[in-house]
Amino acid sequence: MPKFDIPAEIVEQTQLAHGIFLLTVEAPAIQNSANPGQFCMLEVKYNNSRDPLLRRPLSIYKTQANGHISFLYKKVGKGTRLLSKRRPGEIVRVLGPLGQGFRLIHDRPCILVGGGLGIAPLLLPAERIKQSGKLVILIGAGNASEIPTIEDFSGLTRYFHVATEDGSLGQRGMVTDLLAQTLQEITGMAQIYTCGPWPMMKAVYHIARKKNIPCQVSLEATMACGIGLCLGCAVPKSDSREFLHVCKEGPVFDADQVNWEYTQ
Amino acid sequence: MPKFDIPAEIVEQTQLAHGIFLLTVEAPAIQNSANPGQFCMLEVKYNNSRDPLLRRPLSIYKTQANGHISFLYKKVGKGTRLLSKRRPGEIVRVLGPLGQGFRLIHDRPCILVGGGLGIAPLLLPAERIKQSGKLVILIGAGNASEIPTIEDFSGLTRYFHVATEDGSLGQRGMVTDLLAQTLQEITGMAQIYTCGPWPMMKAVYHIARKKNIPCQVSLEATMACGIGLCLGCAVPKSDSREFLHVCKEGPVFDADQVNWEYTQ
Amino acid sequence: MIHQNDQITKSPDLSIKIGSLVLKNPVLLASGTCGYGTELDGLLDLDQVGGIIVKGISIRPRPGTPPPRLVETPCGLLNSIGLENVGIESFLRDKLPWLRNVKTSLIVNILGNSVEEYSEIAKKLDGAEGVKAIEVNISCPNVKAGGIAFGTDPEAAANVTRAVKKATDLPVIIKLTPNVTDITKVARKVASAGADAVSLINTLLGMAIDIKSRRPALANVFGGLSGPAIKPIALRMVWQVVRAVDIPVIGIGGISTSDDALEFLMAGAKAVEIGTATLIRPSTAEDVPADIRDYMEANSIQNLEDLRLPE
Amino acid sequence: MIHQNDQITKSPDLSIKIGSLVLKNPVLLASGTCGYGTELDGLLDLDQVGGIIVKGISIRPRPGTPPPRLVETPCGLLNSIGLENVGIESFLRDKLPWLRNVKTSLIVNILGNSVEEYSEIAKKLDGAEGVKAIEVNISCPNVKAGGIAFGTDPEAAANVTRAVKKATDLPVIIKLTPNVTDITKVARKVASAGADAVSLINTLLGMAIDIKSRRPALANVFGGLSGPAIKPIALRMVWQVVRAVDIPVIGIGGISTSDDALEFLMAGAKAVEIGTATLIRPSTAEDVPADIRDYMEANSIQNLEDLRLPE
Ligand SMILES: Cc1cc2nc3c(=O)[nH]c(=O)nc-3n(C[C@H](O)[C@H](O)[C@H](O)COP(=O)(O)OP(=O)(O)OC[C@H]3O[C@@H](n4cnc5c(N)ncnc54)[C@H](O)[C@@H]3O)c2cc1C
Ligand SMILES: Cc1cc2nc3c(=O)[nH]c(=O)nc-3n(C[C@H](O)[C@H](O)[C@H](O)COP(=O)(O)OP(=O)(O)OC[C@H]3O[C@@H](n4cnc5c(N)ncnc54)[C@H](O)[C@@H]3O)c2cc1C
Ligand SMILES: Cc1cc2nc3c(=O)[nH]c(=O)nc-3n(C[C@H](O)[C@H](O)[C@H](O)COP(=O)(O)O)c2cc1C
Ligand SMILES: Cc1cc2nc3c(=O)[nH]c(=O)nc-3n(C[C@H](O)[C@H](O)[C@H](O)COP(=O)(O)O)c2cc1C
Ligand code: FES
Ligand code: FES
Repeated sequence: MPKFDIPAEIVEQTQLAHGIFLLTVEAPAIQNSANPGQFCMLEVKYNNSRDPLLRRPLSIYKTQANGHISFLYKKVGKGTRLLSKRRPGEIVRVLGPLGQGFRLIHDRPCILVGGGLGIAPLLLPAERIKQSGKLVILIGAGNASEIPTIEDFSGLTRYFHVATEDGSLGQRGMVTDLLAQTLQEITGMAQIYTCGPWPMMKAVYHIARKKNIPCQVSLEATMACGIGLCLGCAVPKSDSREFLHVCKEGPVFDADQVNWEYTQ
Repeated sequence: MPKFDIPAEIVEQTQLAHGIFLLTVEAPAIQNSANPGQFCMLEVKYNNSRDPLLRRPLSIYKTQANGHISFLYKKVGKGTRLLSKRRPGEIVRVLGPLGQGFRLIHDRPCILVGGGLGIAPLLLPAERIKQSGKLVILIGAGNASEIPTIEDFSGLTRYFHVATEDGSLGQRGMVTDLLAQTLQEITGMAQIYTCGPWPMMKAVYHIARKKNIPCQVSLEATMACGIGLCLGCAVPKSDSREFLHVCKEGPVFDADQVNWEYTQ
Repeated sequence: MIHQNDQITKSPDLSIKIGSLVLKNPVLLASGTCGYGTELDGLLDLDQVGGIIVKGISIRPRPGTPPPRLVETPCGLLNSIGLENVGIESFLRDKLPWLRNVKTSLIVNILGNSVEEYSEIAKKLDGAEGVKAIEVNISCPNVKAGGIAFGTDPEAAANVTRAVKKATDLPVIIKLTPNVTDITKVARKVASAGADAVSLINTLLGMAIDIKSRRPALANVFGGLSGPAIKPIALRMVWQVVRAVDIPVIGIGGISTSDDALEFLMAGAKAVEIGTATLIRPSTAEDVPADIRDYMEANSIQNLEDLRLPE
Repeated sequence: MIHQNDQITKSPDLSIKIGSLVLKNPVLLASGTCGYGTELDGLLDLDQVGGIIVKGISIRPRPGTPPPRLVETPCGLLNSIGLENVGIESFLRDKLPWLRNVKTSLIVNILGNSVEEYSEIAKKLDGAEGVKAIEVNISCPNVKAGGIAFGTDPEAAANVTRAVKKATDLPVIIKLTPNVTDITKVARKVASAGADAVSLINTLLGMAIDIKSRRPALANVFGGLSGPAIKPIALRMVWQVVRAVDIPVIGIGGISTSDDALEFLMAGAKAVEIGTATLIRPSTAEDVPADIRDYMEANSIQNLEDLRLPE
């Protein structure tokens, strides 16, 4: 699979909600070969400074035929703070598309389960699945302001549900409540795709396993290279003392492969 | 002498010529207590990056009664490049006013000799001397574009002369030629103030010494703190194995104090 | 007065004891980066600082090394000041009186090229009013041993420790060099030789080349590396030494924020020193203890010891 | 053909020889930061690189340490990968064939927990087509000596060197650890034990604490520090070792640009390795030799040796 390391011009940088940004860059080569669930490594250092040293991984949120790709990200630390200061016209180096995305299954209902900004890698698969079959989208968050882009999702399917912990949007509660409800209504085979905080994905996986529904998860890990050079992005496997490498074999894995009990 | 470490708002950042910038910030406390020949330490790192680590020393070029101070600087490396990217409205941390400036002598003709951007610390003394006595200003540079602000100086005195090595402005030649010519015309006592590249200042000092004219020089040295904490900004003394400290005892020294023969 | 609520949150206690030395908070100014205190006047309220450790003092004044003495490196600073200082006589006469008026603990950093020199300076400081402790820089060359630094030889380090302890009743902090294979060996030796505490790390030996002038960037070729770049190495060594000795450990190396300081306190350091950061932002040593206090309040931590990570 | 001008500027010669190993240019990919080469396909033209040193190989596959394995530090990277690798058998079977097709010199980095393990891997590589040299990572724990790294004990380092030299006719590069008091001691020992070259530095031992989770940031507590932060230390050690041994020295540590590489070449290194920089910008090892060539042309320097500073 081709990868590109491109000095990409910023075409849009919008703060959507407190600390949540949408960044759009012009990177036709990456846009052209991106698959749903893939990510990029973005240079966040400013000019010729060497701190922060590493690039930051961000999922490809949206692509447009004109060569634009967008990232939906949250300002959590030094790197994303610096990134959020960059303005249209400026250049950021973007390496991508990276990793193994979602393996889309078309012969059964697909359920996308996103938690908070875990929705970022789910828009592209949602758009693809929409064209081919039955799509359920379930989104959860602490409150409505954490998911400022749900309108990108809500139009894709009739089966769209939101849960917030404070009830500020949709049902009050967890996205896993929505999943349990949904699964009660689905009789035949289904397929789950999920991304969000580790405890949420773990809970989704447990629900899925009980019902014997295959589940693909998009994982996060600290990364240095994003392309399999450093072996830094390890996550324990379920069936051995070995490790999965999020940037190369992932970020999307069959949830069965992952040792969900591991905490540092 | 009071010093202040101020988050100062940028009010102007203008590129005057290729690689030469005028930066104006709002720093009333510093403006209020600045003496001619003093300098500031400016934070050049961007946001919460720690590279570049150190602040950069820049002479106070201009002050305005409204609390503005201006720096005239050249983009030579990493730090000044980053500084040149900063825009009005942004904040830079400025520590100043620092060091011992020129000791202005009012009872004799004063000759200011500036080489290239070495003119930066000379505008304030020129303005002060102008009010009290006879002022000669001699400026040298490789070519005209290296000294884009000479109009700030040219109106201060009738005795204003420029030399450029390529003849693009004023007399073709060195500023030391101008100095030699000027000294032939001056009969009584005089006082020289100079700033520029080391070889130029050394030549100025040698001319001055031959004529027994006191000479104050503004020196540069790599600095970490700018306030006498680290002892890093050493320059060898003429009369002992000891060192002058540019940030504390200088940057302005009587040229006699300096060991002009020292090169690393 | 009646306490209506037993759960009244007490303000965190930031004071610490290192032997007989009591510090109002655990944040000290590191030697060589705070001059003799006066230079910071107006930019840092010394009264808010846990202590000040003045520039290393030798028996006679030292002019230091020729310039260039400084090079900036990625997130670091290389220096070869050559231990320039006014000497013990001038220190006692010209610098100490001003420092006596500051309401913080004064610690004097000392250096020598022989055990005798260390001992002699310590004796002169013993009676000096206002001096609360001695920090011994053992990164200096041992002239009698061919110039190898005292601090890289556990035996030599122990000898210096014993000599200084004998020469003074003041608390003695031995400042360790990181340029060794196993810093716990030196730490153990100086601890059993009677050190009241150890502080670490001093700078790491480094160099830079100026590719334009095609010369080493420092006139002295080698210099000491400090600043954020060295923090991971410093923290590792502090972690190791805390687990190797029973005396208090003072952490030093690349600390610029309370987050950095908290890492060292969590590793088990009793106190920390701020070096290069003061050069860049003079108020750092005032901001860090204030921010540590905020952190402790926010996390309901009452005592500094409770910051230390469980084993 | 008649030369009209004797002064025709020849293109600078970037090729170098390290024992019998000839490299087209002095810029190598450092072990552990370039995978097994394939991962860089399309992002770096391996044919333009002086050589590739693949991830350290052990006798059996190693799963490595649990996550977190990485922490970013100021201008640095801490890693504890735990020497995860596919093992020598899988390397020869699955990775080597692809690497044979690359037009650059392949160097295999090896590691072991005993002298015998090193020797065994070296034997297996001796006949392997396409392998041009062996780089020996001696920063590994010597299990028989209680886990102290081979590289911190000059005698143990020499033993490994002798064993590997005996096991293979390939040029042997010993990769030194910086976590020692005097790196020249180890360098001298391995040189007299027959090493064809030394490369340095491996990572510096460091750590970080996550103050939010109140735990060491690496699951393994300690990790190796690399990146621009360590360059001044690496350069100092290279400078020292160049002046201590007669065999070629390969410089490693924080090199991200041709300016960085030139510092090492000016210090006397014959070649350099690019580590962490490749993780951040995969094309670095292609850009650096091109920029070195430009520098040499601009400064009329014909041979790499002429870059070395005069003593
Ligand atoms: C494959 C992948 C896709 C991602 N997609 C998105 C996305 O679309 N939108 C979004 O907001 N975030 C996404 N993340 C998380 C994002 O990478 C981190 O929030 C970001 O790196 C934080 O950097 P920082 O400098 O602001 O934070 P700091 O905490 O200052 O970062 C310090 C170091 O930790 C790493 N780090 C911190 N948080 C994470 C994390 N959650 N995952 C991995 N590394 C982390 C950083 O990369 C950096 O190396 C993704 C992560 C991965 C691995
Ligand atoms: C008292 C004083 C006043 C000065 N006033 C002015 C001024 O008004 N206008 C102006 O253009 N320049 C002035 N300079 C020089 C200016 O400080 C340097 O050009 C600037 O620091 C270069 O930083 P850099 O990061 O762009 O260059 P780099 O070469 O990347 O800097 C690397 C390091 O070297 C130091 N350094 C580089 N050049 C010099 C130099 N000439 N003097 C001291 N340190 C240097 C930097 O501060 C930094 O620590 C002054 C210097 C001093 C000491
Ligand atoms: C310019 C400078 C001068 C120093 N002088 C001394 C000194 O005289 N004695 C000493 O023990 N340490 C000296 N040090 C070392 C510091 O006290 C401190 O141990 C080291 O810089 C690491 O801390 P930092 O990273 O916070 O700077 C000096 C450091 C610097 C940067
Ligand atoms: C993620 C990572 C993995 C590494 N793995 C190895 C290894 O397997 N064998 C080895 O000899 N060195 C290994 N190293 C050390 C590098 O080869 C190099 O010596 C070190 O990182 C310093 O160079 P740098 O600053 O350019 O990265 C590794 C370094 C990193 C960052
Ligand atoms: S981040 Fe380097 S291998 Fe995955
Ligand atoms: S720059 Fe620190 S003493 Fe002058």
